[in-house]
Amino acid sequence: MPSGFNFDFVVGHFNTVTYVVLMMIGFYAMTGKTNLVKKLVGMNIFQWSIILFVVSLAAKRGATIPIALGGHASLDGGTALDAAQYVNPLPHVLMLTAIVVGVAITGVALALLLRIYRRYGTLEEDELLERIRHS
Amino acid sequence: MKSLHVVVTVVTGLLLVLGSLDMSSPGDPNSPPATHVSPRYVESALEETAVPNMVTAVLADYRGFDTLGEVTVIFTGAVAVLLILRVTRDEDET
Amino acid sequence: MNREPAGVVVRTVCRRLTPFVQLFGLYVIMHGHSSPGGGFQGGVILAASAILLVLAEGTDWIRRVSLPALTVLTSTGVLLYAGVGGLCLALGANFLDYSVLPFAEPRSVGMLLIEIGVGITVMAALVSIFRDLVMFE
Amino acid sequence: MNVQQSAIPVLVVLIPLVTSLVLPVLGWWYRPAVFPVALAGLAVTCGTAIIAAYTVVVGGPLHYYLGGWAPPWGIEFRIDSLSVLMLVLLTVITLLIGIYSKHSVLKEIPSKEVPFYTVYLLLVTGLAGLVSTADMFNLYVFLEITSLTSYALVSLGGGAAVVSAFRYVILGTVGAAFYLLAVGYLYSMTGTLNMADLARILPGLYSSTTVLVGFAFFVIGVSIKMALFPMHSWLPGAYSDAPSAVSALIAATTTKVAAYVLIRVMFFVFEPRFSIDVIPVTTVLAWMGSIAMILGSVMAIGQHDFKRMLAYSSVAQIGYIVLGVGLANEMGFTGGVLHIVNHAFMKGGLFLVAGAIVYRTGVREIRGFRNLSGKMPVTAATFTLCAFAMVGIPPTGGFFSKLYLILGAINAGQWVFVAVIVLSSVLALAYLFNVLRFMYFPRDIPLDPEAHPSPSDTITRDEAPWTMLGPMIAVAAGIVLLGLFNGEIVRRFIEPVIPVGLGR
Repeated sequence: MPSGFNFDFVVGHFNTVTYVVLMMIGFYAMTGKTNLVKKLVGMNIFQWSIILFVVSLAAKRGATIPIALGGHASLDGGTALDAAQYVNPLPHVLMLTAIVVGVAITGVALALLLRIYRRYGTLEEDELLERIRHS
Repeated sequence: MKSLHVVVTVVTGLLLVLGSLDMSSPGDPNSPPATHVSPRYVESALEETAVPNMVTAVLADYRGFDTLGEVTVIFTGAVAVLLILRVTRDEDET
Repeated sequence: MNREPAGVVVRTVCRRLTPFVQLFGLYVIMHGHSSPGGGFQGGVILAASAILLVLAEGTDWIRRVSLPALTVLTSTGVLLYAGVGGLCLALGANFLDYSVLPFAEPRSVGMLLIEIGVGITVMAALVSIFRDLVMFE
Repeated sequence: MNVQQSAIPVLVVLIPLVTSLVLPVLGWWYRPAVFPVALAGLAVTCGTAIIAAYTVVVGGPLHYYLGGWAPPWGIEFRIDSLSVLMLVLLTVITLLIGIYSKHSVLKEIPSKEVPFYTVYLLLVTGLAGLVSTADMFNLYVFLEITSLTSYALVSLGGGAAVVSAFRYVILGTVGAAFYLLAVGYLYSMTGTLNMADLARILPGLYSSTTVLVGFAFFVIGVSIKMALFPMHSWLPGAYSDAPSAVSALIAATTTKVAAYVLIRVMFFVFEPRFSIDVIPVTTVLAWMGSIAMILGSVMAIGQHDFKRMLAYSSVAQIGYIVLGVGLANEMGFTGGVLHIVNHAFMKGGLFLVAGAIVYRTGVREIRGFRNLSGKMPVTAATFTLCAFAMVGIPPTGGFFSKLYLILGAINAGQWVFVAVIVLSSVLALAYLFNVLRFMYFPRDIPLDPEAHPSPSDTITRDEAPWTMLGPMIAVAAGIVLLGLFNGEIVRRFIEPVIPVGLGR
C-alpha cells in the first residue's frame, strides 16, 4: 500500500472501496461456501457489485438525471444542452443490459438447483459429490 | 482450504483497489467517460432522435443492437429454463 | 408447487389492484421516451402483476396457460425488434437505422416499436419462467 | 445519415437469430417442420459466412455501422480475415453437429426437439456475434448468450449433468464478470467501448495501474472461459456429463471463441509490446500453456471413461493455443490460430465418435471398446484419423499447427517449449494409442473378468445411423483438408492479420 494510508484516498474513492468490499463478500461466498444456494447468492452479490461500480462512473457533481429538462421545449429554447448538466447516460444503458443478463443467469441457475434437489435431495456440495459417486 | 479462499479473496480485493488508484474521483465532470463519447449523446440526442430521455435514446437507437442482444438473452433464459425444467420425474431417474 | 387461493380479503384487493398495476406497466413501457422507464421496466411490472395474481388466486389458472403460447409470445417480441431492424435494412439503410422509416418522426416511432417489442418479450419470458417453476414438481 | 453498407456482416448474426425465433412458432403450429427449418437456418448461415470469407479475402476487412451510427458512438462490426476464419469454422462445425444431434441427443429427450434447436441456434447467434463485433460491451452480451446456451445444453445429459452444469454456471459467470470488470476499468480510463477507438487511446495510458489491472482481470476472465489450466475445473465435468453431441459442440466452439477473444483484445486492442515489455503477460501465458499441455495429457492418460479422457485432452490442447499466443512471434501466432481451427475439428470429431459408440452400444469405458473396429468400422476409422491429427502425424492438420508452434519456439530461442510440445505429443500418443489397441488389436489384451461385458464378441456390423456417420466423415475429411490446404489457410487468412510488433 502507498506510504501512510492517506485517508483522503478512501474518501475520494469511496465508490471503488465500497464495490470492492461487496465484491469480495460475493467472491468469498462463491468459492468458500459449500451450499449451492449460498454460492448462487454470492454470485449475485459479485455481479451486482460490478454493476454498482460501473454506474458510479456515470456520476457528475451537480448534474441531474439524463432527461432533457422541459422535454421538447428546451430544444426550441435555443439553449444547447450542456453535457456537464446531465449525468453520463452510457453506463446506465450498459448496466441495464448487465442487470438483465444477471436475471437470466440467476433464472437458469435456480432451475438447475431445482433439478439437483429433486434428484439428489441435497444442496450441500460434499453430500452431493458423495451421492453422485454412489449413483 | 478455507484460508486459501480468504487469501485469494483479499489479494483480488487489494488488486482491485490498487487498480483504482488513478481513476478520476467520483463525480468529476471532466473524467474520461464524461468527456469522450457521452457528451454527444447528451447534447444531440434530443435533436437527432426527438426523445428527451437520453438513456432510452442511447438504449434503443445509438446502441440499439446491444438491446437486441439483451432481449435475445432474456429469450434464451426463458427457453433454457424451459429446456431444463421440462423433465418428468421418471425421465430424470436415468 | 400448487397453491390454493388466498383469503377473500387478499383476493378481492388483488383483483381490484391488478388492472392498475398493469395499466402502470403499460404506461412505463409507452412513456420510456420522456420519463424514466421503457420496455424492460414496463415488462417486469406486467410480469409482477401476473405473479401477484397467482399469489392471490392460486396456481390453477396459470397451469391452464398453454406453454407454447408463452414461448411464442416471447419470440414475437424479439421478432418485432428484429423485424423493425430488418425493415430498415429493406428500406435501404443499415440494420436498425430508423431514419428511413416512413413516419414523420422516424427515430422516435422506431424506438417506440422497439420498446413495445422489449416489453412483450420481458413480460412473456418472466411469466414463462415463473410458470415453469410452478409446474415443476 | 443512412449509409448502406453491404449487409453480410450483420446477416451472419441475424439469420440464426431469426431462425431460432421462428422455431417456437413452428413447433406450436407444425411440429415436423422444426428440424428441417433449423438445418436450413444453419446451412444458410454457413453459406453467408463463406460469402463473407470470400469478400474479406478479396476485398479486405468489412465494416458495418449498426443503426447507421459511426463508431465510437454506435456499435461497429468489423470482420477481418481472423474473424472470418473463425466464422467459417464455427458455422461449418455447428452445421455438422446440428445434423448429428438429431439422433444422438433427441433419442433420449424426444419431447424437447423445439427448445433444443431453439437454444442450439441461439448458441450459433452468440458465437457469430462474438466473432464479428468490434465493441467491447457488445462482445460481453454475445459472450453471455453463448454461455447461457452452453449451460442449458450441458444440463441435458442425464444424472450428474445438472451438477456439472451448475458448476459451469458459477465459474462461467465469474469469468464473464471479470471480463465486464475489465471493460469497466478500461472505460473509466478511456471513456470509449469501441475497439479501434480504444486501440488509439490506450498506448498513451500503458503506464496507468488501472489499465494494467483491467487487462490482468481481462486475461483471468478469458482464461476461465478458455479453461486454461489452473482455471479448468468446470471442463471435465461439463464435457463428460453432457450428451456427446453437446460435448462436441462446446469443445469445438466455446473454448475456441474465448481464445479468439484473448487474441483479439491482447494483440489488436492492446499493442503486442504492451503484453511483451510493459508486463510479461506473454511469458506467463507461455508457461501456463506448457503446464496445461503436460498436466492435461498426464491426467488424460489416467482416465477410464472415454469422454473424461477427451475432456482432459482438451485442457492440454488449449495449452497449445495459449503457448502459441505466449511465444509472441509470427510463427507462434500462426501456430496458435491454426491450432484453434485444427483442434475444433479434431476434438469435435472425437466427441462425435464417443457419441456414436454410446448411441449404439451404450459403452463409456475404454475397456469396453474391444474389437470395435469390426463392429463399427467407420466410427473406428474416424477415431483413428482424429487420433493421428491429435498426435500430429503429417497428412492431417494437427501436424502443421504443431510444426508452426515448434518453429515459433525455436525462433524465440525457447528450446524448453519445443521439448514440452514433443513430450505432450508423446503423451497424447500414449492415451490415444491405448484406445486404438482396444479397438483394433483386442486379442493380445488379457480379458480382465470384471470388465464390462464386451458388446462385440460376435463381430456383427452395427454402425451408427447415417445422420451420425455423415457428419463424422465430413469432420474427418475436414481434418485431412485442413492438412492439405494449411498453406492456403495461413497465407489467405492468418498472414494478413499477423499483428505488427510481434517478434520475427
